[in-house]
Amino acid sequence: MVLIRRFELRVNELFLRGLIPGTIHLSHGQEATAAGTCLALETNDRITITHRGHGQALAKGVTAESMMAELFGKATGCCGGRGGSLHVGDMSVGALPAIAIVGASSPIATGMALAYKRKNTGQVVANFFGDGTANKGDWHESMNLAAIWDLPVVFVCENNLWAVSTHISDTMRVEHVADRAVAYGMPGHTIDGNDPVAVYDTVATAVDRARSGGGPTLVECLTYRRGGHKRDDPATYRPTEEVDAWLADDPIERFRTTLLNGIMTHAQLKTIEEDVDAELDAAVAAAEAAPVPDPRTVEDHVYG
Amino acid sequence: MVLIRRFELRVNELFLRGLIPGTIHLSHGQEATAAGTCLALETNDRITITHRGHGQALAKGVTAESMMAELFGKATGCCGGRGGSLHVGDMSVGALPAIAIVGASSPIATGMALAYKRKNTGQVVANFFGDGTANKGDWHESMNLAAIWDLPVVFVCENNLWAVSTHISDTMRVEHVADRAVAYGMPGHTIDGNDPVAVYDTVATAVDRARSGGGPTLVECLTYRRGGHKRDDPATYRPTEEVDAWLADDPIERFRTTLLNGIMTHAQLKTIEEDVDAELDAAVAAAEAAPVPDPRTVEDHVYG
Amino acid sequence: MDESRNLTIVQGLREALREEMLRDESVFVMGEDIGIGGSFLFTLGFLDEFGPERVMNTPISEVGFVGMGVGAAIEGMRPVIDFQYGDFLITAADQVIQQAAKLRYMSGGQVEVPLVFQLPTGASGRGAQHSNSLETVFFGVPGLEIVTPSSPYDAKGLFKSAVRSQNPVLFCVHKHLYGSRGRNLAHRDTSTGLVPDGEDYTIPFGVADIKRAGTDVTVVANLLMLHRSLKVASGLADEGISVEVIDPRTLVPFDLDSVIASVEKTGRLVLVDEGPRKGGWSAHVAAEVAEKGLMYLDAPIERVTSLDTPMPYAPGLEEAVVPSTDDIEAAIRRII
Amino acid sequence: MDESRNLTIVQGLREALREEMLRDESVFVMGEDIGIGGSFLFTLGFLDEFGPERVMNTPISEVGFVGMGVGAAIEGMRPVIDFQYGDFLITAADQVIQQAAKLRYMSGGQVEVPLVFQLPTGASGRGAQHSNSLETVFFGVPGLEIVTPSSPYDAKGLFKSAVRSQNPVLFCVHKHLYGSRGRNLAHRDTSTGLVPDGEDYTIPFGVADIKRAGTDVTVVANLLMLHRSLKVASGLADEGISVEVIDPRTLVPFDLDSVIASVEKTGRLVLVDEGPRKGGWSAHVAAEVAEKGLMYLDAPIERVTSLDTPMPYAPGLEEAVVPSTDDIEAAIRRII
Ligand SMILES: Cc1ncc(C[n+]2csc(CCOP(=O)(O)OP(=O)(O)O)c2C)c(N)n1
Ligand SMILES: Cc1ncc(C[n+]2csc(CCOP(=O)(O)OP(=O)(O)O)c2C)c(N)n1
Ligand SMILES: [Mg+2]
Ligand SMILES: [Mg+2]
Repeated sequence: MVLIRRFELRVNELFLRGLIPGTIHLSHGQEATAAGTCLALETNDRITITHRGHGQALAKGVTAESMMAELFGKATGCCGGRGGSLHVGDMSVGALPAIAIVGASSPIATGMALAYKRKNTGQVVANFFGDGTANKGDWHESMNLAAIWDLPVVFVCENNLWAVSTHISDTMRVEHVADRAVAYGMPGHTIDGNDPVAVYDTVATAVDRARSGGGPTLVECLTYRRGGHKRDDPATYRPTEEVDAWLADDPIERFRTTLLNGIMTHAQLKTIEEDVDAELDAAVAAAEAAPVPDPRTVEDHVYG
Repeated sequence: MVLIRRFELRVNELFLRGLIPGTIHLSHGQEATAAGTCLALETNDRITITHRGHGQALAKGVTAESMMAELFGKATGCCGGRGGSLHVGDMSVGALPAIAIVGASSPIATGMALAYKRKNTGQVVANFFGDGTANKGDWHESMNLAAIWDLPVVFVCENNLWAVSTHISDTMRVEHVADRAVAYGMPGHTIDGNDPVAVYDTVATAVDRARSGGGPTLVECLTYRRGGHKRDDPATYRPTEEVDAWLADDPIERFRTTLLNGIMTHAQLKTIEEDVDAELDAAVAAAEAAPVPDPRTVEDHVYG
Repeated sequence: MDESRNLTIVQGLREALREEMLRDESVFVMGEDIGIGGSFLFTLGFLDEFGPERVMNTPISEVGFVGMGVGAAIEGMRPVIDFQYGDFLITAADQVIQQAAKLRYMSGGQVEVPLVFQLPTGASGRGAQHSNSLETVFFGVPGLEIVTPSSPYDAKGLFKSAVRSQNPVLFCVHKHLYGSRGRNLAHRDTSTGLVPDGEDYTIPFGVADIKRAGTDVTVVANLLMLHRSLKVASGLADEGISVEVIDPRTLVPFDLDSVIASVEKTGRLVLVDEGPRKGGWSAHVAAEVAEKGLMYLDAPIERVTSLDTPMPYAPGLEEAVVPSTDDIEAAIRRII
Repeated sequence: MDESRNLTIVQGLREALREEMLRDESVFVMGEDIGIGGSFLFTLGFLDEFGPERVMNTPISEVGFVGMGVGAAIEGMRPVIDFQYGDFLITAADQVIQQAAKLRYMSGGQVEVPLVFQLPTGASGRGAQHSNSLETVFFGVPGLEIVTPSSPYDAKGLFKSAVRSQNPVLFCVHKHLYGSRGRNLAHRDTSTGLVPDGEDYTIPFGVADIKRAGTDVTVVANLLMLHRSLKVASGLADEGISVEVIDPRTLVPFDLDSVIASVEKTGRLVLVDEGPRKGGWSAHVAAEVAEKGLMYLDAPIERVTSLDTPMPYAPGLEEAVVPSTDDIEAAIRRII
């Protein structure tokens, strides 16, 4: 979680300094959902990643170094500079490069789950998506197909209440995304997405269920973006009381308090932070130093 | 209902005799749903029509003559021969020419409803669709949009248990399509679709609700195809017991019995049948005699 | 060859899929109503032979099951997705254009998407929404391969190559050329053909086939239009006009070299394409020849295409839209 | 003209939409997050001025709200649908290709679908899924009109024509040409321009504009490529090479006559198109000229297009894919 938070803040800074091209969608504030979910997965389990995917990728084990290089558009990036922030991922740690079209990753995750079932590999895939995504037909079809075929996929909704500037209450008449699970005969849970332990527990149960052939689960994690939708969005459309209440409930601060309650010491936490900073310093330095992709390779990887 | 039944049987016969080109999807057995629904609508209300749409069109007032000519591919057809069986309709009686892509008519109907609301016309649109259609994302998005904006549309599901050769129980984990309405915060009803009075009552209530600004309703009518999916389908995939049970529950026979119970006489019913036959004889004769569309007009109506 | 092996295209395809499924456990097929064979009976008998795990009947959820095909392919399966009418793939266009075609590239080669779509294409009397030329709709999308077979021999060999390809393949077969029971089969004389028994042959992508050799004019045509062109060519032969008819067989990759070599010989080019006039493979080939082979041309490049209209239902109108043998013949005569 | 009226394209579009909404009650706009102006600030301030009934913020349901646009248009409204990135329209391709474009025809003229899509198009450093040339993807679909403005004056006049058209219109604006606050604006010298104040002018579809007159070679280009071509043309002028630069302004209908007339004069044709090489408007125009204007050509028809790859993210790779001024200049030199 600390790595995610500091990675995002660092990226923001680098972006403002003009070192990162393209656009970025930061996930700070949503660390507990990404971390809790990925902790419940094995290395050879998979995740699919959203447009707001840095945190998800880091949680699954994509290195800060390879991701930073990707954001810089360098040849050493996890996608060789072809993907960028919107498509980060690393299959070697089970993170499918991100899909930036809202809703499009849900059927793909469902198909990955089909492959595990057919090949009997015991793997599970977690499909991350946002509250706004649950209004897309692609998502609906996937939920239904996963349910009728009992596929090993866990649908993990990062419900941060907003899709860009649009509040969830303006886009659905049900209060929770998980209220839609019943339409597919699938279990649905709404949980505190800022509590990594709650996320871990719920996702772990869903993963066990999936792995043992019990089929998919929808887990809706209530959380919040600490920033705007993307780098240039001041998010002034959000009501102050809502923002204040959520920002006060910082998942990292809260978990810190929990940990300091007899589990870890201040010194240990400090070490984590220092390690993270060192890791990020190294990642940035490596990314800056790395070569750009050779334009002569630009036609590689279109066909196999 | 008698008109629909006899129209469909006549079309089947003409098709087998090679007089109707293309393909046809017959709706005999489902007459009560079409008739009950359209009776609950005013003339300037609208319906959208499915691939299995002859009955829906007739019920809304499209004439047998203009539809028969359309099926023959004649210039006098309701779409000038450009549409065919898959696209029958007549806007002058409120029947949007049929849309043959499963699920695609639901958002269009929802948009028509938006226009009525914006223009304050008090009109309502009924969107016909099948059980299989409720697995399509297009439908899901429409249900949600109609619900959040309280649009005057009634979603009428002709649940005939089958989508081509695929049984509803193989495509959804809920028993009824109407069980999905809750996901959109919309009322949903499952009713006997072979009882025209039940259909009329339920749809009329939904229409009143829609007209008065109360928003959409999902009405699921349980019914059955008396034949295969399309003309060359023997439908042998359906279990005999199921077929027997449903065929025994013929909506026309049943309603006949009701009517004969003091409402109408044998003679009156006989007159209806004779009138229908005469109307169909005339329609077929006119269609046979009608001119084919002039190939020189083939580029008309691409742009306005 | 064994004369009893005079097959239709759907028979060739069925053999190809069956042999591939026997050869490779990772191949499976899904689609609507394929348990009863699907719309063109491509999978007739497969449910009995391979069971429901490898012959998956889907709900009407094209985005869902196409996306599932992409996901399963990423994870090492080789899905074949059967469409009743290729037209319905348009409802899942995002999964084709933005996902299947791009994932390999945007991941820097980390994933691949070996996935075959079996797509009935073209006009067959069913009106506007069941008559798209899918090979036109998706022609310009980098990352896809597009196959348009016109004979059973080609269909079988190309289908095996499609299943073994590491890329997403749109396998487009004209609705009038399958020869499925109960369906109209056009040009039976040229659209059926001998297929060797028990031979595991493949046909590589990007290699055109000269279906008829000639010296006066080059005609490039595929699908139903190939057969119409062959008919015209044999008619004109009686007059001493020698028409070379080239079947590109795959549109992506396209064997431009064979076309240019032929034009170098004949000096004249006619492209016959059932898609509408605006765009499609025939516009692309005309443009390429106008750039790379202009010096060989003794006459304008003629294109014979459908009119730029949605497809009308009435048979006489459909005929007016789609290129006829008369249209093809007239185009040839215009430049000879 | 008033020098203070040197506008950007998005300003021109905003004026056009505002004036049309004031003029006609049936015009309304919907799309994602348009309450705050939408992605390119096309509707900035509209929610305040026109209220939520005419400025509808939608859920992320492209099939749903595009289909609603079709339905509302059928019933007499004139919906304008704003896309954050035109790329997302691909998820609603069926509503565009099979419904909006065909309903008039297949109903025999009973209904019409006056509907405008505002679509940011082209590459802008965001990788494969946010860089499609929508004007290429939908080019071949009969029943659609496709507009690609390149100046504020054209944009405003064409947008008004789009709103008043009885057909579905794809209005594609290059992401680098809007000039929205906070967004990169390419070629400010030629991509901003004077727009008259308070004048209700429209620009008809199907009329190309000669953006620079010349005698040695005809260049046809649109969107970002128009500005790159103009830059090349002014560079070559110093060497005494006179380049005529034609902006088709609308791709469907396409003003082929103007192009052929120009080629008759120059004998040379270069087409510059940001879409991939396979297909698109430039292939179509090349094919048409190779058929109808071959006799005027003194050299091969050159096409300058993007490579046939998905769009890469790294800036240096994107530059390698998309036609540069160097690529355009080289193509001109090859045939001069
Ligand atoms: C099909 C599609 N429509 C629109 C977009 C543009 N877009 C990107 S992110 C986003 C909001 C997504 O909201 P949500 O699912 O709640 O995720 P969040 O951004 O809150 O993490 C939108 C509209 C897109 N990428 N794809
Ligand atoms: C998007 C799409 N997919 C597939 C089809 C082919 N198709 C036509 S009707 C049909 C079955 C529809 O089932 P249902 O909605 O239950 O209606 P019914 O035929 O039972 O009236 C199918 C699969 C289609 N027309 N459109
Ligand atoms: Mg959100
Ligand atoms: Mg049904």
